Amino acid sequence: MIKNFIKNAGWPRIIIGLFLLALFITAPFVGVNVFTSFNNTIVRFGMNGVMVLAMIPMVQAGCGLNFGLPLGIIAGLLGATLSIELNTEILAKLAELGIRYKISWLTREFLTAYREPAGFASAILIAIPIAAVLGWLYGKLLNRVKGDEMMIATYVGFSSVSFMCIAWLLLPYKHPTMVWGYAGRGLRTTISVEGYWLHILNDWLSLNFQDKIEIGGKILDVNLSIPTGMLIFFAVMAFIVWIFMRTKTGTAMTAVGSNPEFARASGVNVDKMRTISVMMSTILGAIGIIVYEQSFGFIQLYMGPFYMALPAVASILLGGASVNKATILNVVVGTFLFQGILTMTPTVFNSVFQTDMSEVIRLIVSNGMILYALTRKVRA
Amino acid sequence: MVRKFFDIIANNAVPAVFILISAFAIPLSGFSASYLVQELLTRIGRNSFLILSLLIPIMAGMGLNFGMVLGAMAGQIGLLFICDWGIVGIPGMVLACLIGTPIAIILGIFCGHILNRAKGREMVTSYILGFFINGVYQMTVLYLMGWIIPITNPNLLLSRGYGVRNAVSLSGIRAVLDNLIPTVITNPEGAKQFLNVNGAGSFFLIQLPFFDGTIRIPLATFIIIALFCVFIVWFRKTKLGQDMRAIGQSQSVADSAGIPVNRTRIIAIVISTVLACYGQIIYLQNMGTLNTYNSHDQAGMFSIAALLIGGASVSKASITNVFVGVILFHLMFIVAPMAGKNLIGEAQIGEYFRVFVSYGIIAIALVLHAWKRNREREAARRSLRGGNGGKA
Amino acid sequence: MSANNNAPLLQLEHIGKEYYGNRVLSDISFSIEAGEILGLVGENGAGKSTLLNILFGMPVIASTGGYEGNLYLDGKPVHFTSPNQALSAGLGMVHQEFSLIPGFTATENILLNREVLNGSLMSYVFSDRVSTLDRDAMRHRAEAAINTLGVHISPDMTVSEMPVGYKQFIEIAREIDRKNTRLLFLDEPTAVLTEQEAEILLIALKKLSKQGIAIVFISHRLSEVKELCSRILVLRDGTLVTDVPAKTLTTREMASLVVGRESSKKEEAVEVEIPEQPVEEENINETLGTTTLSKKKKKKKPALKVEHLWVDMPGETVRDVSFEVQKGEIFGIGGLSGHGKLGIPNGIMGLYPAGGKVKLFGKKLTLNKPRAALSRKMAFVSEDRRGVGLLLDEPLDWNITFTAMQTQGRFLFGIPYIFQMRNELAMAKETKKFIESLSIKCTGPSQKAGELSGGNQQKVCLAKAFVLRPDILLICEPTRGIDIGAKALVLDTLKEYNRENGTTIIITSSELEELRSVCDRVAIVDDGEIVGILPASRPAEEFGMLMMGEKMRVALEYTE
Amino acid sequence: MFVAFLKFLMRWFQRLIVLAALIALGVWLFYIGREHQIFLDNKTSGNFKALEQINVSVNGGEISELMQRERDVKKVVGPKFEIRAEIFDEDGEIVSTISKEIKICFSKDIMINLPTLAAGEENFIVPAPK
Repeated sequence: MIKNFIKNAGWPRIIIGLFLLALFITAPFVGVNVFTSFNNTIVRFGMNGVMVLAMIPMVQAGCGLNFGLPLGIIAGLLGATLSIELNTEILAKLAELGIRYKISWLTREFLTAYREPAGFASAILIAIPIAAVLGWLYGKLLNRVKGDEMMIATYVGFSSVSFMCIAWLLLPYKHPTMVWGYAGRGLRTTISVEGYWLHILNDWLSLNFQDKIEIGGKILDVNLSIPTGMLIFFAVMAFIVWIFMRTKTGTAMTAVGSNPEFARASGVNVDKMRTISVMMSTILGAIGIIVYEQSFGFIQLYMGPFYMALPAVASILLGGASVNKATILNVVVGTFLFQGILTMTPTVFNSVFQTDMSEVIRLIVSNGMILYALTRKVRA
Repeated sequence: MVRKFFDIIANNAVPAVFILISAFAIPLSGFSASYLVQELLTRIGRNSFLILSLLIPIMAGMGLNFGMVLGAMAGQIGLLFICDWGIVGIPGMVLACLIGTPIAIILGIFCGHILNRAKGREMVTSYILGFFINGVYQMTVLYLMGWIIPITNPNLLLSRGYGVRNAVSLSGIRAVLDNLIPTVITNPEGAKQFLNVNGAGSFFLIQLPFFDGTIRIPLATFIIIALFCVFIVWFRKTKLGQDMRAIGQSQSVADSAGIPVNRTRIIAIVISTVLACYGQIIYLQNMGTLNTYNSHDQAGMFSIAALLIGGASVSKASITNVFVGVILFHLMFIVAPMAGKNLIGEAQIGEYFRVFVSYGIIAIALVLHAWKRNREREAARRSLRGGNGGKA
Repeated sequence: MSANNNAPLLQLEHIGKEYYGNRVLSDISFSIEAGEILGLVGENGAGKSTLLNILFGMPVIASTGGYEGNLYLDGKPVHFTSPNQALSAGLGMVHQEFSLIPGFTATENILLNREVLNGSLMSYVFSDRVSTLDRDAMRHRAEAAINTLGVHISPDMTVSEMPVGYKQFIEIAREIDRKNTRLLFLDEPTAVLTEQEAEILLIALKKLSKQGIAIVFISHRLSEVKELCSRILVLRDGTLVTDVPAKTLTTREMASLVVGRESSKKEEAVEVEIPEQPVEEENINETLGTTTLSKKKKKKKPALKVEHLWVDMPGETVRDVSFEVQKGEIFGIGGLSGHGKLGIPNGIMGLYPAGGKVKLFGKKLTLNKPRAALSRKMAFVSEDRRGVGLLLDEPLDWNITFTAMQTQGRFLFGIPYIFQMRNELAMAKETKKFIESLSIKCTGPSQKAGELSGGNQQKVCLAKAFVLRPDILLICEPTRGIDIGAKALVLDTLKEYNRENGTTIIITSSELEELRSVCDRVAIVDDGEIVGILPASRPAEEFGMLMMGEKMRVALEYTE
Repeated sequence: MFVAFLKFLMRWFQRLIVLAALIALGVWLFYIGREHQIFLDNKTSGNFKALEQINVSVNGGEISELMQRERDVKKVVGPKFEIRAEIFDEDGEIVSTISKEIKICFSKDIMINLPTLAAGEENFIVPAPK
């Protein structure tokens, strides 16, 4: 029974799970507010969940771990910045339409009331086609380099990020909150989304508790704010992925990942399936970064997306995925464990050792996890 | 015939493109020739050794050794110790190498074992391994040094009493190798000036009447690099080198011939790691400061990019590639920001451009390699057909 | 060197071997004298490779429980546990697949891992591996080895630039360069050679044997064996059936020995039954053709017509193949492995690059597209079960229904082309049906295919094909690697399926007896071409002759 | 068999020697390459009163002039160094000149009490200040 559980869960997961549990248990004794930490973990789970979800299609289609996630992130950043840039214009146009065609509800008041959700939605809507095009090209490329996808994905990600560094400087953005004040052009390194769609998902239907409870003679502030909206959004995205993997195309994709020769002999166009998976992954990456930004509060440009693939890759592997098999459960478990460690280690270690080892622990855990997955014997 | 021509172009496309870029960018940057030559010579001395350390794993068919950062880290640990002990000059450098070597060997063996478990995925694995060991390195340097590992020099330690500072001055060994045999090239006019300023010290003064400006040559470093090239040439001729070439071409054939494949691959990685350790020490003696937490990161990326720009591929690299690469890559590195500034009025663009080029070139090289390999695999399958198949 | 001059060079005594209860070799005894050339012939699967594995101490033998009997070298008992031991004891082996490094020169390949080294101080401190190579000495040794063979190949030539024949010589040169090599095993050395090259090789081998090197020559080309060897050993079904001087056998006798079934009365009784089958089946098919299948179909139009097909399948190249298969027929394709029989169905199904003309019920079939073949109601069971035939990591219902789902849109619900999800209930139901009817031993439709035994996996592959409700079923090696009980069941299933549904079946198999027992007609492929199509009722030795490269196209008359 | 073992032993023995040689090299490098700070202290120590003025140069380098209660620091590399000092009286006349070779060996920094040195006593080396 236990043996079976260990076999199913895998040693690394159990060790890290126990480590996280130990952190949660020690936390109250060293004066860390468990509730706040837990709340942070949940928030970060919601922030990163969709990006981890983006790993599924490519892993399932046998393209390996998407180290090229920054490409999707770039599409998301373009969507986000364009939505801010065009926000006022689009709304003005819509109001004009409302007046012209006498659509009673499409009024200025309505638009002001829904400015933020509309901005968020437009960011995603702009990002998706960009991600689709980039993903298509990226998929075509990966089809030509079968067997070396991961390394090439890494460097495609890196070079696209550094290419975009140049583009961010040159693209004709005008919006005053986004461009450098002194030059009047070139986007800033971080752009606040406050006033656009800050915390739009976090705050939607969020559950807030405020209380003081007494544990062991200590009064503890319980200040919880569960980002229900963001969790629902993640759940919806996960559900879409789940449904997709159950469609005819999704089934074919899984078969391609499981055994491309079998799929080919069954009349499936292997390259097409792989391209679709890469496009999906890129689109999910784009949506993922927008979700991340609305919670984080800033759009990070330039070298910001550089190392963003590694935590996502590590998360899904931590959740029990292998280089060629991944499920939604892997995403949920992995993201929770990974973000849990990320939130808990700095607070607990800070209290115990008076030093912040979280960065080092993150490096060792996440890369150790990826190494473990890469060196695991895969079916020949 | 046409195909052959096409192949020659294709095989040297990367260096050719860089020569073109440089041809445009050099005039745009407005740098003087002597400045460029001086910078280039410095950078050749600084970087060549690191890049050369990549050659041996390529020979053994293990691809670009992204794990060379492990060696760089070992070298940095050696440097930290000599800084703490206050060992300066050439003895300091040699001692740093001596300390770094066993660490590099251990890391190399570890890396080799990991890579043997991930055959066919060496590059991505060694790349992630670099990150992983970076974590361990940071833990060692940031928490253990000054706590468990005795480091006492307050100039090295953070104010909290343990952990090494972000920037460590290597004043004790700064440029000691470069200036061991001080050599200067100048014209007679410059020579006069130079002697006026520096006095008639023990300089090698090479006077070239047509030369404009005054440049210093890190002669001793060049001699070390030359010795290293001789080492590589010799190594290729040894049995071990021959075995590595055999493994690089076909592991299964080498194995059936009784060559210990896994062991040889580990040896290749160990040699590379140790050499990268020395390379990093040479690099840092030129720089004079050690960025404790990111010097090694850049060492790996820039070395690999430079090698690829020199026309090397994932499976084939020569000493010529190293030097062509180091010249072209650093030429671009020097001129790009200035050219960017003069062209668009934004130096930042040039900065980003060279970063983009470094990553882009690695991406392109990897793509070309995978593409070519897949095509060759296809061709090999077709050749198995034999006879007149396909014509009927 | 040898302690006992009277003892034979190598002697085998009662050698036997079982793999997992499956007997592959039993009671092999023979001996080889120095300088003797021995011919070893036998069908695929007769036990030749197992015998070689035992002799060379391959780890696979030890890991599967060792072997029975004793080996003697120079009269002293030996037991090799690694190939290197065998090599250092003086045994040499030239494999069928080249074991050469393409980018190396002839010299480097011949002396691979036996390079001549310059001594140096470094080698003393570290190991010999840091000594430099003595290229001149190496070149001389390579030249000497090549010259022994009587061919002219520059020792500096790169292997990748050599014609195939040269590579073979380099392989042999490598073995004879080993100073102590006294016994050389050659596995089908002439298979890749042109006739002239083969002749040169035979001369070279004779020369070698004069120098005292014993040779074991394994080949399917019986005439060569007869020409070269002094003695011939025939291996069949793991036993040594003949050990006689070469002169005493005709090639025809050899062929019949190889395929077995000497014209003994008992075996003929089996054969008698077979000729009756086609007649019966044809009658059944006639009725089926008119009643159940109401599609207008011109009589006499074959179900499958193949003209000048070539297929580029590695190791199974098809050069130029033409044949017709009648509707409702069970058609067999036999031949030795590596000669292209597997390439034919794989090529027709579009799995490997192919060309030529294939007509299905009179209509042209698009080649090189598996989907085209599948949508024309053809089904395929691959010989490579684990590689192509199955999704090992997925459950049985996926394996069985996937192809039907993708090509025929079954087991789905939703709106076609827009949104279709898989109908897991229907999948499980269909799968259960097949689990029952084929008695697949498993825990249920959700068990992973990789967890089943070989025989059950094969049944899953069959089920996958049956689900497609094919008009034509192409099956490769239906019984490879499965146990006897499952073998019979698989073959019976096929026959039954053919009888019940009138499906045209094309079976490709290395086991001639199997083909003869199931098929109406059997085509024999040799060197990428069909050398004859015979009714299954013809005596086995005729098939044997065809298979052994005796290209008697006389048999072609039977096809009409 | 025995010969092979002997060879094996021999090889490891030799490797040990090489290892020992490398360690010795390391120690030697440490010895010759170490940089030391030499504190020159012109302060009263015990019976020896601070000197009016003393000009000190280390290894023939720059001369530093030390008045009463002054202190200076010099850097030297290696296990020994040469110190040359000129001692002045109140009138600025050279009273005496001292030239001495001092060994530091493995210790890191040392301080030299110049009055003691000037008096020709032996115990002029005192621990370096923190």
